[in-house]
Amino acid sequence: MARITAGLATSHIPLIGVAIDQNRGEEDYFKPILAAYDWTRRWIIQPENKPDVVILIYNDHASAFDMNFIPTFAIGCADSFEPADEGWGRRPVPTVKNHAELAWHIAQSLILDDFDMTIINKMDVDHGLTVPLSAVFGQPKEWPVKVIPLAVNVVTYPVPSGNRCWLLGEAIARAVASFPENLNVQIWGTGGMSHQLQGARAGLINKEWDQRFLDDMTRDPQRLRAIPHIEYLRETGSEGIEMVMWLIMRGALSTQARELHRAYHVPASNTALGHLVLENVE
Amino acid sequence: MARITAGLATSHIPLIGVAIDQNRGEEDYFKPILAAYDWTRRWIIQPENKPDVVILIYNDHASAFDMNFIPTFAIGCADSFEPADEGWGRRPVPTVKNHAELAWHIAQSLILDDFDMTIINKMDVDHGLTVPLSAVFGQPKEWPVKVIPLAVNVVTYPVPSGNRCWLLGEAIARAVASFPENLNVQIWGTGGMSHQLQGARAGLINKEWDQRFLDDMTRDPQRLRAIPHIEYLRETGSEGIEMVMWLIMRGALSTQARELHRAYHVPASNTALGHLVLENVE
Amino acid sequence: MPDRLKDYLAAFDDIPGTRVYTTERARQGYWLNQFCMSLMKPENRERWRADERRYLEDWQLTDAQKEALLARDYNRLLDLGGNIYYLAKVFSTDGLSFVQAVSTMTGMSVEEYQKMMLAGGRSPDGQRSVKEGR
Amino acid sequence: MPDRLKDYLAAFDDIPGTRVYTTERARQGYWLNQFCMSLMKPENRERWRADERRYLEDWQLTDAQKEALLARDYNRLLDLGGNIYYLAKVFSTDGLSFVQAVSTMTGMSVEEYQKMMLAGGRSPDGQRSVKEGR
Ligand SMILES: [Fe+3]
Ligand SMILES: [Fe+3]
Repeated sequence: MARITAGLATSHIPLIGVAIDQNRGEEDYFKPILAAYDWTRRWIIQPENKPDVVILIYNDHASAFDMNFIPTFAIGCADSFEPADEGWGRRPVPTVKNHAELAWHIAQSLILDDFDMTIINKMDVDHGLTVPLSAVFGQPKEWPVKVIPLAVNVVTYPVPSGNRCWLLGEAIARAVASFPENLNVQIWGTGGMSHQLQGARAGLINKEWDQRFLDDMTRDPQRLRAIPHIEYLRETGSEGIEMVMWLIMRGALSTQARELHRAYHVPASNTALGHLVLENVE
Repeated sequence: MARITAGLATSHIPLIGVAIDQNRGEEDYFKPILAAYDWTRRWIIQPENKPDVVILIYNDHASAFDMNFIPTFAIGCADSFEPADEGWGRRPVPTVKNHAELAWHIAQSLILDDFDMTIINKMDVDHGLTVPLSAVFGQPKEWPVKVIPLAVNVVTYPVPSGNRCWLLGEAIARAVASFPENLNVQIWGTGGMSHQLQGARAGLINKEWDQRFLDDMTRDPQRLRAIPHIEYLRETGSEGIEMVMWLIMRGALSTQARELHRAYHVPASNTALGHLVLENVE
Repeated sequence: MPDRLKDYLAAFDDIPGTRVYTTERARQGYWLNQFCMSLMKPENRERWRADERRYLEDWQLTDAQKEALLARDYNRLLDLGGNIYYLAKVFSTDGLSFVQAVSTMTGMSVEEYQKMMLAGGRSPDGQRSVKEGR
Repeated sequence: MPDRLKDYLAAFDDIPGTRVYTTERARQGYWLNQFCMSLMKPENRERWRADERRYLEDWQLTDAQKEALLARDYNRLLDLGGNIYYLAKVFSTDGLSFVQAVSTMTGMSVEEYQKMMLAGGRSPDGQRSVKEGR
């Protein structure tokens, strides 16, 4: 039986990719950024922790999808996905290999559970998906895990509610639990934390709000699922809304999930870098 | 305020389009097929009945969407849509004009209501959408109504459950009721009834089952929303599943909706033609 | 809960003479169906008509899929992951109607099939379930 | 119920210095954002770099959108329906980072903006609500 053993949350700031791709990790600016992942890098390669598959919740930043086609929840079921060209060439990272069998299984289960999924069989994946992989796995020749991309619209409003995201996470957990193959599965929620990339208010960082969100991922997750969009927008900047994707991850874990690791650092580019690793205590 | 005044259900058999496009309505084969719509054609042009907008629930038959991209529920928000080339050139019918303001309003409302819609800003529309328009409006130079296309995946399994479709209809009704402009809105559910287009069992027609379905659209609609996919498949042929789209229409009407017109004819091509007009009694 | 999807899918195999287009078939027939989609463009239809075998070389199809396409063996194409709405691009390009193409899958002649439809279609009796024989 | 969507959207206008990318903006900026998407292809970036004005002729943009693009006036582009992730294709093509491009919208120099970020970013105090002044 496949089991979700852990949840991971992380910002997916493009600059982290730049630091890694250009081997600039030793620069003063980048040191604390990459240090946020030191614990996780060591932890995840332990045989008892290493996932076979990561269900990677992210958003497309106008790369695979344009204004002609805006799916609320899209699940990638192709065998593999290439890194997108976001305007400066493709990131020099490996092709992302899917566990297509599990991806299709999850897609089917979610639709039977009344989630109105869009199934995608061809797309490129952008920094939202590849930066978290780089932060955790560095620069391998091949990604050491299979990755199921699950893209959420957090760009065009209305985006899905935090509660809908949480419920999707619960349904993903049911889907994984019903997959017969023995697999260690992790679910990653990416994006956030505080950031605003536009207008006169750009650069907003709300450390206090972010910290409470990190706390409540284990202390009071039920509070988080009820946060309305307007609160993310007011408190964490217009792009802080990405944190609803963390709730998909959190909804897929048990009530008693336990914090194994936490990091928080300002700034990484325009953003507050937040990172959490949660053990799925069953 | 916009109001849903009526619901219409009809098969969307390509051959009906052929009969109309090629002016073959006087042939013996086609006479009873087009006669099914005689009452409706007269009824719908009465000023008190004529809709400003039709929300047209249909499925794409591998025209706008291919295997790379399978949305469960997609709503067309572009200003207009061209008839698709399904392999024999575009149908000679007018461009479909949207009521984009209402379409975007419905899309937003549905997402706030936890439907995981895909918004589409560019697509061609195939016989699933254009044949019902031709059956009801004939061959005008311009369609006399605005049309909001709402495409449902009924091709790749699992398709959405009948109950999910019904709930979507309820949410559409709420969305329309909250639109400030004074509009007469109809909702059309298309596809069905009995047909199987493949394999040794092709040509299956279950008149009894179809008739009971038509009856229960007003007599016992709650029964219909619980019909599992396997029942459609066993009883009405593999393509009879399209009838879940009728349930979106039915879910958008009040409990007391009243039958104004019914037609049922076998055969039209491989299919049992079913047609209903329901008044939305509020 | 664990077996709901399995049960959902298993029931499909109990329907006589029917292939439900499951995601398993969708995976198997991915390139076959994408090939069919290409025939929606007039220029591709031209190329296909001019030299079918050559046109097929551009597509990652199995030999079985290629042979079945050339033979217009629609039952076989369904077995190989084809979906009828995609395959419709092939028979539409051939100028065949749905009735003409569909009849070829039934073991009946077009005339026999049309006669059956005019007489009310195929009865569902005995066609609902292999296991239950109803 | 009738006013839920209206209330949902109205609250967005109360956030200082922020344009939430609503469907209204998405409609207004449709061609602007689709233009931006075209710069994901290297050959289009070449054409754009070679002659920006000429490249813009291919797109159904308003004059205001064209001028704002040529001037790299990102605040104005946001007002005209642009979305930052789409506009990013423009500043990425220019070789600008997110920090460099974003700082141009704040009325600060890149250096001032970077200094603010290094000091912990912009405080949310007074930046949450125009109406409530908090
Ligand atoms: Fe992001
Ligand atoms: Fe159909």
